[in-house]
Amino acid sequence: MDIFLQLLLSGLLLGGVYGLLSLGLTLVFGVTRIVNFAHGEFVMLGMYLTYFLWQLGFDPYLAAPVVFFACFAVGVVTQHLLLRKTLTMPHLVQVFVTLGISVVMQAGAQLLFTSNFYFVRPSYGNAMVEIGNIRLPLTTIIAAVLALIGTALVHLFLKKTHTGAAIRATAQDPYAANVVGIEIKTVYAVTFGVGIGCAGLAGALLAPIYPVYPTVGLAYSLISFVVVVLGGLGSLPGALIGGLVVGLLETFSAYYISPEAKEATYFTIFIIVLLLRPAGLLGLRGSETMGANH
Amino acid sequence: MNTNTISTRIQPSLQAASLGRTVTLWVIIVGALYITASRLTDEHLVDLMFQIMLAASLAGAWNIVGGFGGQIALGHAAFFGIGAYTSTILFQHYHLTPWIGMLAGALFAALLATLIGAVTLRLRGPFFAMTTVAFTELVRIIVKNWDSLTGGTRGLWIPWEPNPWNFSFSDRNSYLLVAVTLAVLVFSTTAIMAKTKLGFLLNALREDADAARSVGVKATRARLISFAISAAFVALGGTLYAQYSLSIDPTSVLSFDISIQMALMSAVGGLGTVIGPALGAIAAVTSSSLLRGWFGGELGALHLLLYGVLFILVMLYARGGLLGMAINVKKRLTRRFGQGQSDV
Amino acid sequence: MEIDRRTLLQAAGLTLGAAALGAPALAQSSREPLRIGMLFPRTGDLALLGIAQANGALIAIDMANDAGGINGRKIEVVNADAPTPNAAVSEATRLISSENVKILVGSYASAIASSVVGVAERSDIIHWEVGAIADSLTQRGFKNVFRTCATAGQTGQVGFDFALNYLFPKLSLTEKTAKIALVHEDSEFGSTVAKSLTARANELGLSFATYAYAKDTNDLSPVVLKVRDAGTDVLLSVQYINDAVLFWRQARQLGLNVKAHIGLGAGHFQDSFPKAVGADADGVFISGPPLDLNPAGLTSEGAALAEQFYSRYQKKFGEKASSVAMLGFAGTIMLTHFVLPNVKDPDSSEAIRAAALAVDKPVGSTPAGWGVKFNPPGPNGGQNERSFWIIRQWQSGVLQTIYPEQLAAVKPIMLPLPEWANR
Amino acid sequence: MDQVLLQINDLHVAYGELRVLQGVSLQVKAGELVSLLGGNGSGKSTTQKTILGFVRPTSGQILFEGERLDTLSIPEIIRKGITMVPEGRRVFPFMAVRENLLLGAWVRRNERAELKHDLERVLELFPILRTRLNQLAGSMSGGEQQIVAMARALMMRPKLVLMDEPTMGLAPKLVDEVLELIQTVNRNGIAVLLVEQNARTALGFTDRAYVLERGRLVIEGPSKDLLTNERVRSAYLGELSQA
Repeated sequence: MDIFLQLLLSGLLLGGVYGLLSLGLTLVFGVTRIVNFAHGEFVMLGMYLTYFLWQLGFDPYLAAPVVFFACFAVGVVTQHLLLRKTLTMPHLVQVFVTLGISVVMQAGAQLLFTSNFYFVRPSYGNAMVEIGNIRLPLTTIIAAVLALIGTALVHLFLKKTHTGAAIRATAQDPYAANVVGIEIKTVYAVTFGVGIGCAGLAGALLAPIYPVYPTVGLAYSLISFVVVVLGGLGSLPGALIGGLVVGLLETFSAYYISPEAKEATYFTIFIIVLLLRPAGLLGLRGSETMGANH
Repeated sequence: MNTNTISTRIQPSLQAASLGRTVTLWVIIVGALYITASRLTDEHLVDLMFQIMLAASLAGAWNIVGGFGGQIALGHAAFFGIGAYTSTILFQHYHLTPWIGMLAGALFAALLATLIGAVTLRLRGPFFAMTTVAFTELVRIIVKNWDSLTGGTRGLWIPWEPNPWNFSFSDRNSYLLVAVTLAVLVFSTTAIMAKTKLGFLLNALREDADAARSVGVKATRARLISFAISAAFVALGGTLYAQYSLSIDPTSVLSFDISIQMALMSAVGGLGTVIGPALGAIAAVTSSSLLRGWFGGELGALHLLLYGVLFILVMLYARGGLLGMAINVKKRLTRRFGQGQSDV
Repeated sequence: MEIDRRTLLQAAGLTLGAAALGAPALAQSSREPLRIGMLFPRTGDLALLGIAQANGALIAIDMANDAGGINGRKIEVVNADAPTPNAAVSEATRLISSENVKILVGSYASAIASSVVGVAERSDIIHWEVGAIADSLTQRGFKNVFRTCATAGQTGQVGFDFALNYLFPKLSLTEKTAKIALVHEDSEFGSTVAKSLTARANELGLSFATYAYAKDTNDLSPVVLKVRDAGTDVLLSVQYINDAVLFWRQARQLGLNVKAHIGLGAGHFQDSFPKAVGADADGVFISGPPLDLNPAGLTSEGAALAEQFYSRYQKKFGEKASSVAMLGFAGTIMLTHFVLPNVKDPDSSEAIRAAALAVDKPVGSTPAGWGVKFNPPGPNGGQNERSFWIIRQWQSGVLQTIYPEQLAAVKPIMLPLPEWANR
Repeated sequence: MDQVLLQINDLHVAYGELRVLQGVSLQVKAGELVSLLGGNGSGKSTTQKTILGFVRPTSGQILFEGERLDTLSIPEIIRKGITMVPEGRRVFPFMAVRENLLLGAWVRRNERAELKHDLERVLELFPILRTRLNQLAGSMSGGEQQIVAMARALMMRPKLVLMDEPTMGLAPKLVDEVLELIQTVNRNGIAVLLVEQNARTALGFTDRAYVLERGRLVIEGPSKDLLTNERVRSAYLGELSQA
């Protein structure tokens, strides 16, 4: 029973981390329809920033808001310089431009920081929360909890602010948004900024848990794609649910089937879910043929 | 849809003349390729040309689904790997010549593609892309774990015992000739496809999915057929790669990167055009080879950085890829030339 | 000392030879540098260690050139980047046909090496492998492949020998009662080592539990829990950096207490390990490439080379040489120091092959503690049969050599490993 | 009522090399109901999009109450008093009706008290929406969505509403309802520039009409005159199925 609970909680925490990783990706897609293949690289950027801030004496969790705003700025600039032009181009072009960005960021990271592994090790890095025989690492708990809070905040931002309303309107119908006077170029830039900010934030929260190195992004991109498509591309709660599903699948299949089987398990489940519910678990039906909505 | 109707309207009048010219041009290019392939002596150049031909075949094959069909398939590495593994396994276990193994691999890939195509028919854009990625991951995981058949992560080696019957040559030029043949096959198929109903249906599917859906069964069939053809060609390339490199393992023939490369080259060259992917392959292979050669890895990732930047620039500023750029330049030149004439 | 004498002899031999064979032809070729291709992954995932290994190899070349070159011919290095197997094939071909190199030195990673050897074999060029450890590399019957370092399979051997002969007595364990667990990532490297361990265990009549996983995983708690709940005494692990760090952290978090932990993979023997887990690294044994050996266990020639290597590396790259760099150096010095000086015509692969097969140096002749004796063509042809892995232990953030005992510099600490609660 | 609201002079618009509008001049007076007719690709929608600022003219002038519009951004133009009911209704499907309406006044989003008042006014005009304020717009029927789209356009208290094919795709019974609503809007003193393919419908209830052919104005005049015009009869009324 202890083992089961331990696995359950570990899985939920891992799922929370995955949800956090995927938040920015799903937001950017939901609004701009851009599948950001450089998502993992922006997470990497967040991790590097956190590392260097930590080197300067910042606690990683104090660094996190700084990283969020720095990445927000990077996102806005990237959108303005590169992606704005692609809005009128075929969808494929956008995919490819983000792929190009990921190549450039990986290579740039390697030139600037070498291929060394960097580790952020705060004093509480090994702190545990113990409930009976169940032990959970503090850093992962914080990441998972902040994933929840982050999702809720982004959700509130979208629901309760004027900018949020503009973002949702643009996501649902960019032409109509334009007709009512919403500057959709600004909306895209802000959305991309928030999405990249979330990616950077995820990086900051992951930095005390995982090492950072130039190619760390690919794994994060792949996992967030699985999570996001599973949960429903473009749906914020979907990213969280998708993350939890993948996290639980991972820990349980690793323990009860075989550690080697976990990728096979979640890719199989992934395909099955997509076949039965093509829009993902929380995606709106039919959205797989056009993208998704909130 | 508009452009389609225009082009189909224009075609009949031009068809006879342009068809003749196209065929002549094609014969000349193919002839030149074969002569170069058999005469080239510099091994590095032979290798470079081989890489280009293989890359062009793969990009051209991907283009059938990704360019003409407009479906972002990011799992073609699966077919590449299936081709490489099928022929190699058949050779090692049953001593079946890779020439036949190659066809078996292509058939296997085509069948699987039809199956995947059938179940993912409803999916579009990122959903389709992710399903193909997941499918490739599954293939990779199966290959990795089926040790007795596939050699697991260690992979399989192909002994180098030159014997043309066993698809093993003492000189590189022979491999190159096979690669040229594959490329000719791929691009002839795409050229023919572009002129036929299949190409038209795919185009329609890409341009206006809803309208094409009303075409119904035919559209579905067109998509499945194109997916199968594309997969089969990529599988042929897989066997060729295996025979040339003499060793295959899950990382070298089943990685995500391979799927991406096919798509990137196709996009750089010009999506949905016949010769675009070939241009993309030439540009990608030579530039990465040159950049790597110039910097020799001494500046770490600089060549990757430049490659990435160049790629983004082409995507952003050359509409329709390199081919589109070339056509634009030609148009501008002829216009200027034409104006000059009228002035004089 | 040895070196000076050798160089003198070589110089003398060269003059005599030139006089005997007719000066013009030889003089011309001796002015031309000897081109060696250095093919390592310098970008991508493998870059970190690939570059370190290339740097080690470069020191060997520097030493040869500073001593006047090979029989009067300077060595010219042509660098190439081989981040992936596909790129490796292209780059190897380019080095051979465009850059005209006669020998390829490489390539750190087995995946890279296994595609390069095909090219080398076809072009009849020597491939001198200094770092890739996949056993298969020398099992394909290629006549042009030489490998200086030990193989993945040997890791298992030394791991078990160390556990049985050295650890068990000290931990009061017996073959019957000891609970051993093997945790490994499932790429080629991990699975090969795991296979060799299983084979060795069968020979010894031992049984143990095996847990495999994919190396880019984000969570190893299920594995840690299984190992923990099995009551494991001795843990053998084959891991890369990422998963090694993750595993050991989660071992602390979930209270996995073992009496000894031997890391058999790349993950444990690099500085990143103590950097990531801090003092928790202390007490962990690693099996891997040799470094910082007790000079008493080396021949005088080996000790002199070792000293030169460490000081030159420190000077040139501003950091202490790592064991991966040592692999690069030890392998390349075999080529430049023991093989090439005896080759009349370094442009002929046949001549290099013959000279390489003729070398017979006892254990301890190289800075890595290894000897040099390549297997003749046939099964495992071209493999240096006198190379081996050694066991070291993290002590206060530094790796110290423990085993084999004649090369040991210090005594082991923390036997058995204290429980996490007491650390 | 005779005051000129919108004056377009010699408007040229091109998409790249494709010339869409070639010298269009028209005017809409305050409170007038004007229709803009023409076949597919004749430039009707482009004219509307140019007025709202989506498309920049290559030459020509657009004046609204005597001020130049053609250099302003869309929000600025909306602020001047022009809004649009786009083709295909284009409501925000996953938002409630209330939110759809409020977004209609996006440009004045910070004037909270005013917005409440405007919402009330619009609901008086379209009472059917009052009970459905919390319904998702995407779940409504085509006719209802058309009403939402019109209501949304009125939230800015516009002087001129551009309507792009409001009856397209609606059942004949609904078409009449929608036309009635347009007249209701118009009776409130709001000028309407209506783009229609169905010439008979449009001419039947507008004051004046313009006919575009391949980017040029070919006929203009009071609607009832056009109904009897030979050219209009043969080209637009005789063969209604032509599209």
